[in-house]
Amino acid sequence: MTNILAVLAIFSGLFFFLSGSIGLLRLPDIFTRLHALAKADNIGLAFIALGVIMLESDILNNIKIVIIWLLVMAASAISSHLVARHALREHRSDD
Amino acid sequence: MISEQLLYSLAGIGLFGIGLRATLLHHMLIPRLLALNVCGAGVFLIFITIAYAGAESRPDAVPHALVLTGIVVAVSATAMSLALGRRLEALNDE
Amino acid sequence: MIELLWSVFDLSLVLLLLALAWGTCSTRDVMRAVTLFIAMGLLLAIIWARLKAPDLALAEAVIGAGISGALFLSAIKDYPSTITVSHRTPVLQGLINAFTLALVILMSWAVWHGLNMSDGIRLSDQVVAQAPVSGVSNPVTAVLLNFRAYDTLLELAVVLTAVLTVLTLNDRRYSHVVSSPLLQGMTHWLVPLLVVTSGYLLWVGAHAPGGAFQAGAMLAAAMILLQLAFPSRRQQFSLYLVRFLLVIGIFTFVVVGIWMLLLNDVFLAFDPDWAGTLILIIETMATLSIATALALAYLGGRPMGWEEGARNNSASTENEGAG
Amino acid sequence: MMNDAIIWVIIIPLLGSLISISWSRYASLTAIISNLLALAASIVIVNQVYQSGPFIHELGGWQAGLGISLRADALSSVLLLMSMLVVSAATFYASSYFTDAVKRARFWPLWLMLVVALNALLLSGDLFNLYVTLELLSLSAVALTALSDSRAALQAAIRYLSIGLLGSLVFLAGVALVYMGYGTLDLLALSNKIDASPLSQVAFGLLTAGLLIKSALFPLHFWLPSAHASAPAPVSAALSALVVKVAVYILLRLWMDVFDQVLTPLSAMLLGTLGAIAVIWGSWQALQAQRLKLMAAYSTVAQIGYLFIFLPLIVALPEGSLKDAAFTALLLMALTHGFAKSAFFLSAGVIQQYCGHDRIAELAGTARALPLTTFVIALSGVALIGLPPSGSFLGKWYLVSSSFQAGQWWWVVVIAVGSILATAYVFRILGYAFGPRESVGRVLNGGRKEIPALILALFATLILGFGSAGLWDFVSQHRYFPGS
Repeated sequence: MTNILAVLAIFSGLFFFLSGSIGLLRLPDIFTRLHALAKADNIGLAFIALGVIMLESDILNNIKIVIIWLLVMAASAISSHLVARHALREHRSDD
Repeated sequence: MISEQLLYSLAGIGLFGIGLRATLLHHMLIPRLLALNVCGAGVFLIFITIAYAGAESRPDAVPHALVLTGIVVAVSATAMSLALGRRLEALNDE
Repeated sequence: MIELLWSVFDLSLVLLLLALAWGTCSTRDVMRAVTLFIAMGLLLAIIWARLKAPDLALAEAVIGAGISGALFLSAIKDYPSTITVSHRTPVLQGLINAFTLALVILMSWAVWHGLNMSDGIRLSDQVVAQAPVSGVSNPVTAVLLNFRAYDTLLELAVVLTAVLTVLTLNDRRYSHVVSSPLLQGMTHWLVPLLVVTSGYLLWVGAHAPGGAFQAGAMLAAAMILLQLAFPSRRQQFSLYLVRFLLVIGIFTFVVVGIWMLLLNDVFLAFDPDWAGTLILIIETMATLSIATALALAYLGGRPMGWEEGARNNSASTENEGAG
Repeated sequence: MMNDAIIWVIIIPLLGSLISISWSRYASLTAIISNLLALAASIVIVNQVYQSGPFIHELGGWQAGLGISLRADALSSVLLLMSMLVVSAATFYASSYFTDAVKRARFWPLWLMLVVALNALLLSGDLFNLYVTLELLSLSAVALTALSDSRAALQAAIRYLSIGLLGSLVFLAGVALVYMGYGTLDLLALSNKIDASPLSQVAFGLLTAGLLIKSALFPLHFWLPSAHASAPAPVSAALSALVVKVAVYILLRLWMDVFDQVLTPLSAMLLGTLGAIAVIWGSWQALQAQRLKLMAAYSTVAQIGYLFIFLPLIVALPEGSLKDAAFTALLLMALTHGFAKSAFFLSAGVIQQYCGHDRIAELAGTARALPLTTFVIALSGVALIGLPPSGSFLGKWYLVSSSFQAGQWWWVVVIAVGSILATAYVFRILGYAFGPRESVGRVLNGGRKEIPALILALFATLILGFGSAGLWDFVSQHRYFPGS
């Protein structure tokens, strides 16, 4: 039962990653791409982390997985912010 | 088991070939350096494939150590080449 | 079924790897080439993990993709952004293509034969057999810092030579300043975390994946992050300290080696009882040196005042000459 | 303590380099002292090989194979001694060559790293360790070339580095294939295991190709002239005399001692032919060169070519005294060129600093202003041409006689043409140098710069010429790798 749920979670995570990647490739400009990438990937990673936690019984490892997820979220938020701000400034200086 | 080894070592050779070709074709510094790094990654992949002994057995640690050395040497050489290029650009601008 | 899935996984990793490599080498946009190169580095890290080389996966992610990527990214600002593909004549291009293809086929043929020909006697058995007396239980660390420690010593010399060259050639780069309160906020709590992680990697390298190079690169990342987020703070580093940190790794290595030479008549021959401690001391110092070296390499040149000592010296000798 | 000279010769320059980074004030002194100590260690090593035969130092106390071993035999110890003599002379020279203190502070640590790399490479007995030392050698050599800090020097340095990296990677690919097939990196263990198989042939080809790039054999020589000509003079001396030569040394080691089961007469013939083209082409370019240092660099291309002509002869000759003689003659040629070319470059540096340029056509009057330096150039010219009593006279003599013994007379034509061209390019310089000039400038008496070059030139002409008998015995007795 847990296994099935875990696999389901991981697959939905993969789905979010896939849509994030498609967004990265298909969307027209840098802001929408960032949007797709950061949001979809964070949720995707959350689902995958959830699935892996269900499969893993060691509590310490589970805590590590959660920490990794939080770190990646923070890093992707900040780097998206920096990329977007840089792009915005270049955008303005172009005008 | 052999088939995995074969697959990855062929991939290593392919990477080596792609990098080698681009190194010989490019004459600008950064593309050539990227190509050299790709070429090196191919050699590393060959090493690691040799070390891999199947899903159940323990891999050979020696090639792992060699590749670790190789990665560090590669990054040093990259840093140095980029610095040389930067100096040349600065002299060109003067 | 499972085997089939593994094959599909392997095949897609390999194809993606080759595609990224091809993209890196053939695109005309420098920025794109560097991005693809970094992506290739991350994919390689996954492949190393797949091939049961976790030490390398760590090293590739931090050094191969991370530090190399950062070096390239900061360098491309100094360059034109389009690649003029080749100034070679079509004939020469054809020759290069044919030559590379022939070489690839030849090597594949050799490997096809070679995979079956080994007599199975590898160093791996010896490594496992001798690991208990090497002082560490992670076989990769045992090879790097005991069995083939001399290679690692020379490798540190390579790193030092490269950084010295960077320092002699240019002044440091000042252009890349990213001041953002968000980044500064994150840096505040990320840097301590990176330092702790680096220490953990160093310590854990004795019995699990990790070690001086990964730890050093991690520490370098922390230094780089600090310099990016707080551009004004870097002047407070004492340059004497930086010099000292740069050489301390090799120096400790050599001193321990000579000590063992005097003790056991063989260079770098550690006593099994002491080996673990000695390796940890060497690795700690090497971590500091590697971190300093990589961070200086990222800056792209010498910090302000790096050669003051030599300059003062020259002034004084000139005065002596005049007097 | 004496038995450990093989370690000290590597460690002392390394420590010297660290000290000269930390205290640049004492860098010159440190460099001179550590060079002299390392020179002493290399003499001890040669003596040890002479007294008790080739020997081995297993680093870390691990059996070679698991660990790395350092090995010394006649070939490596003699080259080591030559390299330390050249380096020491160049060190004395460099201590007065760089007038700018900042440049001097940049030079010493890298210079000592180059010494570390040279010595470590000559003594290494492990295939992967050879890769690491090759990289250390390339990086330090490139860094020293770039010290000239001119556009030409930096362009040359960048080309030198990327070619060098490519060569190392090709070499490393060969190492990977060797390990795949034979599971060892130790040269001696490998020589016992190796057999002719597709894998060993391709691996051998890759290793050779990597080293050919580094040793600048025609047509892979294109990076050499610009790099050697634009580096500071003491660096050019080390690059031409040593850095190129140690790559040839590894090649020779692999061909003769490790892969002797794998190599075919055809491949040796191919390299010999390339060597012959290099002799003619390099000498011709040297004759055309407008600048003194560029001429010397092209002359290096030619002289490296001679070394490769020996390969098909050594392969063709039967085991025994004839083969040993050809081998020793090869070593003698390499040694003579090492001393002569370094003397030449050091003198060229003196001329360049004196005249402010090194354009051959404008050298008139230098013979009167710099008599000693001109004499050194003439002496090293004698060695480059191969006139008696230089070591290369004997070397070429044996080259000619082994060509006839091996039934490959065509090399003799090449040697004759090469020598005539060498005569032409040497006398061309001397002709200009002795030319009259209205106002002869101040006569420079730079003993610290001129004497080291003189000593090197004397080694090339007199000592190697008259003292080569000892070399013959030494090499034939202790030529082989310890343990084989």
